[in-house]
Amino acid sequence: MNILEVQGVTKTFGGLTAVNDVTLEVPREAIVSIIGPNGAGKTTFFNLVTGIYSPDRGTIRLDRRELIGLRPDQVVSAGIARTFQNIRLFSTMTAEENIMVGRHTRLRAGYLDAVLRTRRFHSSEEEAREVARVMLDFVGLGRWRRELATNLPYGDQRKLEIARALATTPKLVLLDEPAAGMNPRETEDLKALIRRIRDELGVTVVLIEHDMRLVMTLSEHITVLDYGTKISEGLPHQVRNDPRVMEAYLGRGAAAGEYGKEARPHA
Amino acid sequence: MTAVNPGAPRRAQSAPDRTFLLVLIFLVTSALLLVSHNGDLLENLGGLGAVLRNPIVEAVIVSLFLANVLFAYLWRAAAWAKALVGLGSLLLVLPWAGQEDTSLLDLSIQIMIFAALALGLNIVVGLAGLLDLGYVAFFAVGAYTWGIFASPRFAEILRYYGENPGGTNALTLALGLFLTAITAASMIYIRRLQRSARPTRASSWSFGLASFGLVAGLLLTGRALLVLNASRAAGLGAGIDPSFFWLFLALSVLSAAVVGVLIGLPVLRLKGDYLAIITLGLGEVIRVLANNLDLYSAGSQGITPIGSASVPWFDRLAGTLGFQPDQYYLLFLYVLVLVLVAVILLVNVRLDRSRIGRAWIAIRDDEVAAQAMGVPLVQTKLIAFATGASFAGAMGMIFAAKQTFVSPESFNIFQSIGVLSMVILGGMGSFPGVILGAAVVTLLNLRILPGLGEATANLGIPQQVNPGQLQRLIFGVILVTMMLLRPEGLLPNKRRALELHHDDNQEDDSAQGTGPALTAGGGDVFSPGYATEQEDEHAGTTGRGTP
Amino acid sequence: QTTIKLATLSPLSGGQSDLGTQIRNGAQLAVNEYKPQFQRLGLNLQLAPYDDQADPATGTAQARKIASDRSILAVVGTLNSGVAIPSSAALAPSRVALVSPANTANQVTDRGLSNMNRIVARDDAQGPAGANFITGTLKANKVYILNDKTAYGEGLAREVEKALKAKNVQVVANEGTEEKSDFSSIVAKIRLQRPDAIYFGGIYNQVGVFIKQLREAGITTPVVGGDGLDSAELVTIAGPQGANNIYFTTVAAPIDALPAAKTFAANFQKTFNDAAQGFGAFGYDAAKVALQGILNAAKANGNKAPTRAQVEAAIRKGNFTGLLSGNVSFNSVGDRKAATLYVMNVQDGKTKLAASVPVRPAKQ
Amino acid sequence: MPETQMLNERTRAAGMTLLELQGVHTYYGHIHALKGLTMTVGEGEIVALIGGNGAGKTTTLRTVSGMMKPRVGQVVYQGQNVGGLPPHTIMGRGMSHVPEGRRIFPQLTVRENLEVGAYTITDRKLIEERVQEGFALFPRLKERENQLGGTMSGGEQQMLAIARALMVNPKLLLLDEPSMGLSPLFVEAIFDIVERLNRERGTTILLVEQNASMALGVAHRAYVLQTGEIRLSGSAAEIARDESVRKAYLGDE
Amino acid sequence: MTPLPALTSVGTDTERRTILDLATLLPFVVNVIVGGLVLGFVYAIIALGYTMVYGVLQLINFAHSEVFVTGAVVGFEVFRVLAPNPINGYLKLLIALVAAMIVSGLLNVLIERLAYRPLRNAPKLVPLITAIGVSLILQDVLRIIEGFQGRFDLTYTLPQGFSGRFCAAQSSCAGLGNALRTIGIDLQLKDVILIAVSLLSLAVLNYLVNRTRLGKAIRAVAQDRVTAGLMGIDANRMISATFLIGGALGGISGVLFGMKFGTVNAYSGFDPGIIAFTAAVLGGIGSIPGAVLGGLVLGVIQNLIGVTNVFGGLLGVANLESIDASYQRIGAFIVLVLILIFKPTGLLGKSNVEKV
Ligand SMILES: Nc1ncnc2c1ncn2[C@@H]1O[C@H](COP(=O)(O)OP(=O)(O)OP(=O)(O)O)[C@@H](O)[C@H]1O
Ligand SMILES: Nc1ncnc2c1ncn2[C@@H]1O[C@H](COP(=O)(O)OP(=O)(O)OP(=O)(O)O)[C@@H](O)[C@H]1O
Ligand SMILES: CC(C)C[C@H](N)C(=O)O
Ligand SMILES: [Mg+2]
Ligand SMILES: [Mg+2]
Repeated sequence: MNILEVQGVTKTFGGLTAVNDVTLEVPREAIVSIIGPNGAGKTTFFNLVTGIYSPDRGTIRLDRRELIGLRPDQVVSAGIARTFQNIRLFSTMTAEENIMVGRHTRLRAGYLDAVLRTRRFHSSEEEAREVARVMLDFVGLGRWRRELATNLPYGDQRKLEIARALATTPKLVLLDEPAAGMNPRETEDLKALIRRIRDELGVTVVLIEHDMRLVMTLSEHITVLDYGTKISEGLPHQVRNDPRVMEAYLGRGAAAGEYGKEARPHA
Repeated sequence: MTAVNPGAPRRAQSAPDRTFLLVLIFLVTSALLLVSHNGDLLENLGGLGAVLRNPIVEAVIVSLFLANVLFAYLWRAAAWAKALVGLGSLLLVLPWAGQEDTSLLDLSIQIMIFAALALGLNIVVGLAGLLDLGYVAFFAVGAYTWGIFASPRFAEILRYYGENPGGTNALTLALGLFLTAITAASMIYIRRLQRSARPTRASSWSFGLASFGLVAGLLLTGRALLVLNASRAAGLGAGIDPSFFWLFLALSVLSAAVVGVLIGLPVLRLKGDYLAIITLGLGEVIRVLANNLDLYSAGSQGITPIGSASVPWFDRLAGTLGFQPDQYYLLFLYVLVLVLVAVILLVNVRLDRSRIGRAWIAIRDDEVAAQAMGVPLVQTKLIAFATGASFAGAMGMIFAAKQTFVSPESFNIFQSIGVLSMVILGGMGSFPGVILGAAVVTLLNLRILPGLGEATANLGIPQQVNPGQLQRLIFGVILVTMMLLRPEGLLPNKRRALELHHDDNQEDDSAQGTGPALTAGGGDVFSPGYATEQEDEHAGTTGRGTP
Repeated sequence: QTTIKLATLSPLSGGQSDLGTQIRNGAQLAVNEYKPQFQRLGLNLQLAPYDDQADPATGTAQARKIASDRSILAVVGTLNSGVAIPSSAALAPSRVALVSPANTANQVTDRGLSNMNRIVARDDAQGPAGANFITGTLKANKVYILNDKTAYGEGLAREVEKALKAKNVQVVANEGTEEKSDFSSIVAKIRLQRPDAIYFGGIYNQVGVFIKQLREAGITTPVVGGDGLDSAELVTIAGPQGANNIYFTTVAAPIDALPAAKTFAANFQKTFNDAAQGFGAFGYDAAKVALQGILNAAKANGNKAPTRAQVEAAIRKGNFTGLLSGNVSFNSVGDRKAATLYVMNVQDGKTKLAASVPVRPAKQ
Repeated sequence: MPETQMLNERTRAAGMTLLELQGVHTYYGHIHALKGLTMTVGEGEIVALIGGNGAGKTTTLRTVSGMMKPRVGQVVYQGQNVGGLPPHTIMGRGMSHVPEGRRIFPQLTVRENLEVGAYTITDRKLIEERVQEGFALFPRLKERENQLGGTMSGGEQQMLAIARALMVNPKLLLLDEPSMGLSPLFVEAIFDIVERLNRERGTTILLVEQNASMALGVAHRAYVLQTGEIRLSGSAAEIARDESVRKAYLGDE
Repeated sequence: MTPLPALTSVGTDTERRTILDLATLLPFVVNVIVGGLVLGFVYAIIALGYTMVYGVLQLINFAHSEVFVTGAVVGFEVFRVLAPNPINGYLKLLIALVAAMIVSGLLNVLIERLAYRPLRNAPKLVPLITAIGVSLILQDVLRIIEGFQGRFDLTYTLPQGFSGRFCAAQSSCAGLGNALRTIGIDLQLKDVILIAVSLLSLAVLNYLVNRTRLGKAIRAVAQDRVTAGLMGIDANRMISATFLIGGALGGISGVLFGMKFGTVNAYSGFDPGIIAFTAAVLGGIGSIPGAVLGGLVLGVIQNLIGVTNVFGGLLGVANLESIDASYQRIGAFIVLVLILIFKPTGLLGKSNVEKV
């Protein structure tokens, strides 16, 4: 059964059609990828799903529930969390607090609870901190707990964003270029992390990536966008060998099939 | 190249214990305060008396005395000493001196009113990062809520409606109530529906329509109540019974919060300084309305006299303590405002260290990310706005009771700007900081600067450069120098100070001026956090632990 | 030797500090003058000036400070009715008498406080006086009223409106404006409606600008106002073209018309290096009333420093003479029993006395 | 650790040093990011700087371009200590920096971004020429000439950042992860460009890359950075062969 | 609900009819609108000073109102000193404008150096407070300087004819003047001068910001100071340049303000300052044409609200009758709210291009 069903969404900016009639189905507990050249509309697609933009046309359903018209925070409540291509952490908060914010929609303690320090407040505060601890450990950032988010190195900030997204207890998490700024070694760790997100947390993952080694070895399904339009989709090896994809996106190295090691010995 | 170890952490040595010093200073300043405000004693002191009576000396003594509380908060000292000095200063010495010199009570009340206002604005500006330049509007709402009812104004209004019933009768009341009930119910119903299903255009429209109905219903009800009670006007010469004070305290909190929401709803979608100028404008709107709606607010003439609560047992207590009957109500307001400030501080601290506090700071840091993490923007901002407003509402009521007079003049935008400067001067996001900021600015404006003028009045200084006439200039110089010397504020929020002092050897990395001023870049001050098991919620009064 | 003090409460800083300083200085002169007399009683008389910044809250705070200084026996002040109302209330419990040199709003004394007195006419006298002048001398049938939306200006304008309506004069508008510079829409309305006279309840620095713009637009309709226009500055601000056809009611006779005022003016100039204006003279008079009151009370108290309550009573009951503006005595609520209102006329930049009107408060 | 002095032939041909860091310590407040860094970049060289997350690569580039002031140590550029000078003075001397996170001017159009990149050039004709060169390198930029920088996609912004840095035809180009966010096709293109710049214009390049294998592919020499200190240095080939490097940064199991 | 007490009445029915007559009403309306436009130009030029500084530092330069009053004071002194001098009135105006531009411009640069630059890395609201502080200081300094000469309210003495009608009956362009007057446009010469000076400054400014290298550099600094540094731009110099330009505009607007309204004093800056900043926001803060449009819109709206009661009276709508000049200011704010609700970034503000 599909957890996310997107039907024919289109988004234009002025004269530019950034996403054009894209249909996408994501099976529950899958890891699927969206790839495509720069400016193909991948990030815009995420923005449509998470309610940051509203599509000109089309429908987006999460577990049968229509998402269009919901505000981003309502989309989070509905069960979708995301990370950003350009890291957007809360810079004046510590790593732990960043994650606790992610817990916002899931905590039941309200205004009065906070003022009166009710039992519910304490338990939900406890819960938030516990989730933060678990999530930091889960992504391997335990030692940064009390550090301000801005002070973390780039790669760790990416992981912190993932942890923050997971703290919302999503059904589906959208990762926008999670491996950017990581070296191959770290990318390997990330790959394992993403697998664990799915396997241990049971969260469905949709990711955008340009790192083909990651994409090809991790994804169960790949969708390729170009100029806003879906030009190909299928299993990794199908997509990899699709001439349109090769031409538009992968380039010469593609045939070799060695996506992590494009290094050519120089003359 | 130098061989210094660049890594040596600049760690503050743990502060020495100053219990003795604290108590000593407390005793000395208390004695000074008591002496300098005892007219009879001063008479007998001759030259010393004259010195102590000098307005500047007097202002300094008062400031030093109030600094006790600050020292008790700041210094490392035995808990008993802190408690003694904090409570002793505020509950014992100050009222005692106030018995001789009512102006001390007035001053203290005014300081605490501003402290509460600053705490409220701190939530809006310091925590949620929304620049509000019309904060005084909520203060006005509170002041008029009580002012109208606790003064002859109320009778005038009733009389007016008695003379102009315009077809209103009991049926109107029934109709009004019916309309109110039915529209309120349908609004709740639609909200429910919207929660489960996605809102359609029709549902939004009907919600809007229903809200109009609700307003109409409330107006009808209100009008009918006024008309039907018009005959009681005669008995209400001095306003409603003072025992309604407590009810109205709640009402003024509520009405300020409601006004906060009403003002906030349309404008909180705006960013940064768009919000600043709109709030400034709406603050003016409230003032101008107060100036124009003569029937309700007496317009520019102002409402007077406004009553205060009457609490017989308190009056008896004050009487046995030697207070004059005309001081009872000030003493009462003093104690009340002290309690209220404590409560407000507590609410502040608790909200700050909660889910909502975190959401505010998240919004301040990055709206888009906050929303994408599930923080509802408008709702969260509204809560900040309404919370800040409600504090102002309560204080407005106290202000009205203290002044016994309210007029629109007291609510101009200079007041808003003043409160903002208290927040920033004290240290945005830091609760003890903004209280200190309020105290400093209020002392400056009510004591020190006028004192300068009074003390130098007869020295033959040319009028143009007489300090008494240069209050703006002096205040301006103080503002600028304080900010240049301590941009993080007098008692900065801890982490904020840390951040600022990093910059010694680092180019500014914070100014990516893409977005609105408040949210883009460097981020302002914050005090997020989580509820730690032992929080120093009583920081302002008896705080333990040095920061 | 006991020190006793007379306080002044007026704006010494901010936009209205010029007027407030005049009051302070006037009172200073009176104190200087009476010092020897008090000396003889073994009392050391001093002036204690307080600054209210023309702001009600500051004024109240200062009033409470005044109340706490037991050596202060009476207060001269304030300038603004909006400040006088709460300040006098704050001083009332301590029985500190105020003698106001400027506050004309009805509410100032209508509250019946025992400590609040004024030596100027009430707005419900000043208003009708202005109205009478408009109908009587100017023969206007259609009047445009403006006010500055302050307690003073709006209150006065309302009195004028009432009086005019009672005479069946058509009042086109009673319009408030806080604007200080731009009057173009009001001028346009006036041009459209062609009133015979304009009344402006406000203070010279605003009204002057209005008049200037009015005249520049080619409208020569007479402009009438109250004591707020009583400043030498009015003529300068209105400019040569504007300083025409202006009338205002005021409580002080023109200084050069009174022999006593001449020495006062000279004294003032000498002491403060500044020309005396109306409010300087008012401040002087008010201080004299207060000081004479204190003297009377002291005498009744066996030549010892009197209590505040005694001073309060003495001021309310006394007859005070030797003032620039004539003799003063107060009615039961502190209004001056017989005041004279002067109607001044500005023509070609010169201010001349046009008429004088005796007025009395409704209560005697 | 011993300073490896082995340079490959092309570097030796280039001769003198263009940039030299001597015992540089840089701090973010209390965070000690560079701990006595010493390294050189010879004229005409491509030097790669590799290292894990938070190793201090970005900080090194920032220290060179003046965005950060070294608390201790010297940054010698063209024989002069530029450590502590503000960026605009340093950049005026023929240096360009493609910063981490791209830092496009969001409210300027693509073309304006490029023109601002050429701020130190006053010759309008020359500016126009360079703009056209940029467009030739990245045709997508030409397509979007009038789009606001802030609305470009991540990869498009990266192209813009590179093109912007090339506007002044720098002597020394600091590249901070130029391939980040680019599609595989463009990653190759970028490395091509790096090589060509070096070959055809003699541009000296200090390259920070996560994609270490590719970086080592184009570089002559490389430094390996770990927690603010140089761990290894040597010719690119040497480094690429080093067992620990392969394990740690190239993802070899 | 209770009607607000109606204060206005337009009198007898016959009178009402005469006024309702198109020939009377049309010139009135035209005049009110044109008056609003003239007013709007003053606001516009002040607003530009705010918008420039806001654009680079995201700072509401509260001291701008005093910078502009300083310009007005300089203008006053120039006109006063030159009053007996028989030179051409336009030359006097030019001298006044240039002097005011220089003084205000340098003052603004000085303020930036002393009160804002040291706070570059502080939270955004800190310089806001120093700005308020500087504003207070300048108010008193101006008052002291003028006070020593016994002045507080400074009344402009304009050259001959400036206050007269534009194209008065006896002048060579009387035909034009009469034609304008028939449709209700009754301008004073100084109004026309004001419009001309405003348009000219606008054109120059627009060229400077959009067409020159300096302008581009300023905009780059505005968006990202650090990266601008990487492009070789000295951010501090650009910020100084911005304050210089903003201050010079303040100087111009000060002289125009003094000319138009006739009187200034040390405290005159605050109100127009607030309205002008509102205009800048209304037009879309940071946008130069926006500031101008905002100023004009506010000017016209203020004037129209100022005459609402007349129409209320004519139409017999009691509630409108009580909307008089005291609502002018807040009317502008309410319009601002309404516009911003539909266009959250102001009339000409670029919609926020934040891409995530
Ligand atoms: N707000 C906007 N206004 C105008 N154009 C936009 C906007 N947002 C995106 N675009 C354009 O839409 C296209 C798709 O952008 P998008 O960010 O979705 O690309 P992407 O597939 O994520 O690319 P990359 O891999 O480079 O991140 C791009 O050409 C971009 O310039
Ligand atoms: N703005 C900052 N404030 C505080 N600390 C910082 C800042 N930027 C970097 N750091 C710290 O400095 C150290 C070096 O960071 P730097 O960004 O130079 O690493 P990097 O090698 O570029 O890493 P990455 O591969 O993640 O980009 C890290 O420990 C990081 O936490
Ligand atoms: C300054 C004066 C015009 C004061 C005025 N008469 C008042 O009562 O406020
Ligand atoms: Mg993208
Ligand atoms: Mg880096």
